[in-house]
Amino acid sequence: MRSRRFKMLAKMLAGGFGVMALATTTACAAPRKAPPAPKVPVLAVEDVTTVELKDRIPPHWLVVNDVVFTHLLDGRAYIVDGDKGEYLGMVPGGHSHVGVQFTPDGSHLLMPGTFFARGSRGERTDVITWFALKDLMPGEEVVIPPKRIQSLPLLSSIPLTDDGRFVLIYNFTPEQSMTVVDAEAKSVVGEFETPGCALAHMTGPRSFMMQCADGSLQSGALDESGKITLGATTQPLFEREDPASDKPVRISASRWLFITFAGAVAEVDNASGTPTPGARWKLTGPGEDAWRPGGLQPYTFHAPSGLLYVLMHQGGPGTHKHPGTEIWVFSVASKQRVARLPIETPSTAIEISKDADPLLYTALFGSGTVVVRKPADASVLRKIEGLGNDISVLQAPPVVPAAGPAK
Amino acid sequence: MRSRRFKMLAKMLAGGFGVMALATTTACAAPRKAPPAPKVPVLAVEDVTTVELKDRIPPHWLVVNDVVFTHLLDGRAYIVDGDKGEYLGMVPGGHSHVGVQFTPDGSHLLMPGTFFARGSRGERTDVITWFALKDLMPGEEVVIPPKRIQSLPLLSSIPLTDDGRFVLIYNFTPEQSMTVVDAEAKSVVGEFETPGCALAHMTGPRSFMMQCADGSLQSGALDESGKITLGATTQPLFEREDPASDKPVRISASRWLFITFAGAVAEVDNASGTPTPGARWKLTGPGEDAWRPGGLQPYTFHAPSGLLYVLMHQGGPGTHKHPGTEIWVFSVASKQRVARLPIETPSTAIEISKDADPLLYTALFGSGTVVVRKPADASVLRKIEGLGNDISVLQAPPVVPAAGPAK
Amino acid sequence: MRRFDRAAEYLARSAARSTSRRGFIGRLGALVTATGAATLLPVSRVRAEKAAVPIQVQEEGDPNSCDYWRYCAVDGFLCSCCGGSASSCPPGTEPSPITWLGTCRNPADGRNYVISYNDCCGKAACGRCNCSRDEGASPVYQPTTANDLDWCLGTQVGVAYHCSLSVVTGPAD
Amino acid sequence: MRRFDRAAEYLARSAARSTSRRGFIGRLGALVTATGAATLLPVSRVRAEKAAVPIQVQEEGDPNSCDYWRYCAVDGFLCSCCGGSASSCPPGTEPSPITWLGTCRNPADGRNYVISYNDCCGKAACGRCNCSRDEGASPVYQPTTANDLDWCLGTQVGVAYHCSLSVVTGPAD
Repeated sequence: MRSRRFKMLAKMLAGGFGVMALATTTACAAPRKAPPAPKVPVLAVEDVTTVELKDRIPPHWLVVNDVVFTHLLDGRAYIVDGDKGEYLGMVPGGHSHVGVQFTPDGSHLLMPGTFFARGSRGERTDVITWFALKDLMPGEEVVIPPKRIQSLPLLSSIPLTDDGRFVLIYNFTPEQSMTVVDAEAKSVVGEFETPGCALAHMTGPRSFMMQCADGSLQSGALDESGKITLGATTQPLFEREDPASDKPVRISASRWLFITFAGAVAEVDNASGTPTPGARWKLTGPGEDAWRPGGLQPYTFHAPSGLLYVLMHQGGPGTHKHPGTEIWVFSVASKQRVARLPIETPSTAIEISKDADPLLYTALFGSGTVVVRKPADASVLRKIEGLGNDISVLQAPPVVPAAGPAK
Repeated sequence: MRSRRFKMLAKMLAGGFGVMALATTTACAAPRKAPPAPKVPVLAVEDVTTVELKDRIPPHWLVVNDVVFTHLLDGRAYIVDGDKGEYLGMVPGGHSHVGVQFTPDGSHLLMPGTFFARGSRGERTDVITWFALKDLMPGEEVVIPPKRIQSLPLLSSIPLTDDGRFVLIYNFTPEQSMTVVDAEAKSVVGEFETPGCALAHMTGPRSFMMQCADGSLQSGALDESGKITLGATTQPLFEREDPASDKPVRISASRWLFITFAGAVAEVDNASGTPTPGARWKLTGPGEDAWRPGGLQPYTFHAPSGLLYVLMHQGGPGTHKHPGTEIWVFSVASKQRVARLPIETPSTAIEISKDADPLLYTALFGSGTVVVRKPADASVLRKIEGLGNDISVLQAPPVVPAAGPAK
Repeated sequence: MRRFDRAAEYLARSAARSTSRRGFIGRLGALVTATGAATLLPVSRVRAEKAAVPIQVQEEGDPNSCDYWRYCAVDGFLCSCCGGSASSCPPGTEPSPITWLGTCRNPADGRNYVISYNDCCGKAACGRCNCSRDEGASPVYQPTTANDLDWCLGTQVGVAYHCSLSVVTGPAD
Repeated sequence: MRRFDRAAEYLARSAARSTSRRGFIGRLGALVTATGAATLLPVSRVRAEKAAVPIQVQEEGDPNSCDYWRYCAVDGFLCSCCGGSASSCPPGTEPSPITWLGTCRNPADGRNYVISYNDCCGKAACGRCNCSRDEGASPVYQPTTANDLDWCLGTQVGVAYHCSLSVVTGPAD
């Protein structure tokens, strides 16, 4: 770096800049108070350094996605430390930013992005970029078909297979298809038509479920090369009057909870490769019909405890994006509510860390603030403020087995 | 357009989209009140249209530049109607947006822009894009060397010659140079070194003055092909302790007022091709030393009346960007203040329309609001709100001789 | 891209008032029905049109207000505030040829109309008159009534979303 | 790119208080002098450095506050709030190899120091801890002390401005 510094100075002197530098050295003899007798040592001359993060992401760090609606081409993800309440850094997104995908070892973030040659116009390029957590620098990049869905952020539009081998990108043009990227070879496997069905909810290393317009679920599978074959389809599971949201919750490798706008829950298992509907229950009990889930990320599941956390508000149909004023906690096994926790700030996103001693996070779109809470009672542990414009979804990282040189 | 519509529908039906469209037609038989007996005719089916503006920009329209500091790659200019207080449209800028240049006939806006292949990273491309006022669509584009200065907006970094023939782009890398673009041929003439000196203040169809680091002024001239030759240089006109701002005011074809941070005024004429200092005077009188000009666009000149309008505030050295709390009005001919007008909102930008019956405009950086005022007393005529994030400079268009099909 | 700004509303109001449902419940009479009008998507036939086309004479209300009846299922920046109108795109933008549909009740005649929420495209977001009313809006896997989608598909100018129209395509009944 | 946000301060305070000059006048003792330290521009020699380097033990004040003494001529987002520190760039950004200089008075020892305001570059603006103190800042035609300039020149990562450092390069006297 030192050599570069002198190179730059040489360049400056070669250009017109030297004139100014000289002018500068003699100007500005402004009157100044004589310093008092020094009581402390003179400050040392400092070098400029650049911070590096850890090799692997700890479970209490959080990725906070900012879609920046008024300047949609500058979406980004912030990384914060939930324990310390500190801002750690930023990963640039692109137009209509969704979120990141964590590699299974927690060492890299995959960032799908859309860019235009001239800001918001000109040739469109969609890419997936790998950012090492350690330096947050853009690394390898794969250019994908410029078709990925542009919508409010949906994490199931950009899933990574559990083993980190393939990335699935849901396209909507309005033809529906899925682009598969080989994350190992850093190349596009292909684009596969998925007529009538959207998104990919992973149900195993090589299998997933899609949601279809008629309220049914469609299974899909990748072969070892990443090629997608569509499989069985269920009967329509939901009425159009009360559709399941497009943000279901994964509760085990192959099982997801689909939750309707009104709060009806349907469990579906794709372990066999045929989506198999299981238990159906409701978030609301007698006399609670006025309550509904809502927000951009209305629910999150904590696997170690088996608890589902839901942002609930009072509202009728059409309020599925309204912020929650309470967090309702359910045991998925018993289908019973175990807690009803009013929160002081309405929230549109909820997430919980994936470790055994978790932190609960909430955020309100437009607030720029993530609230870190105690899961037991949703009490506020700390707040992390100044997180951009429009927080959409929060992403707690996978719990990574201790390995490699953690710092 | 009709043919395209059906093409798109055909495409939708060919893809999976048709399935959904069909599903849609039968769903949602929600209960609905029977409509009351109609008292008024049924609303007509509407076509979608696109608004067009005028062929030439009227003197009371205003370009409002928004540099969007927190999302610097999405700078833009808004066009508003000062008479009606209406928002008319938006012209996209790019990274580190400065402003526009009006063609002399008022029919087009030239927009210098900087773009990156991947949002805020990747290959940098600088261009000048022509936008017809009528449709505000990006038209012809000239790619220029990716060197234009990235700074707080300075209109003298992107001047157009008075006849509209050449655009001058000031580069800072930190080598200093000027790119010349032939606006007729839509091509780059060349890049010309300007060591030690910055910006170009036009003083005739083919001449300009630059400001140099030692406080002197440097003349420059373009030949008929646009090639720049540097000419005479003045002695240093300003001390480093109180430099002239980089936002001087043009008061005639060849004369500019250079105004220091403390409010000293120096008139310089470049009619002869040699910058010739003229009168020197001060904005402040006895007992007014606490007052200084300030802001991002601290002064504006109204040629028909010969009046200079200055945003003034109370502050010491280092406050040259502070918002003005009063507008002081000076007769440039007599060098006398003719009015001192307190304003209810501190302002960082001031501009006046160039016609004989002008509107005075002010804006405060960060407010998103342009205030339209009566020049005589700065009283508020109307406000135009919701103008983005960070209004930097306001630009009143040239008065265009009535010609062509005005609408 | 649809703007989601009930949040801002909540920020502006006190949390204590957050249980008020007046504004939302009151609109349920106009519960959106997506009809066969998918074939009626209104695309500009008259690009030579210059001035913003105003609302029709027998209408009531302020098209610069989020409460205007046609906006019952809109979610985005109102083109009326962006140099256009409820049916006219601002200068320099292109209307999306396909879009999503809602049904709103016109208070002036008591009739329900199918409203087409075409996006105006090709420029970064207008940023003015953000209006979010999601009545009848569906998840993105049911696209014809989904307002979370950027509908700037099939335009010449690309998918950058600028603002949203609310165009009368005919009576719903 | 330097952030200009006295305006925001004015917006937040009442206009009536706008004549207060306490904050600005109080800093005049540290009037910036641009010295021959142009040859001392501190560029990272140790990119292997990992944690943010904190302020030195004999200093006082909060580097996350705009009032911190080193910031007397800064104008931008403070890297201290952006994942870095007063002398460390946030992860994923690159310090500018050239920059502008100011001189600030350290209240802990009463000495003046030359401060180098390197930019951290290559990412869109951090947006946190916007701090504008223009003491001694010059117009852009005097670049060595100009803080209106984007100083992300000569970096590998391009001119996108993320945040500003305030690095001690030595005593000014």
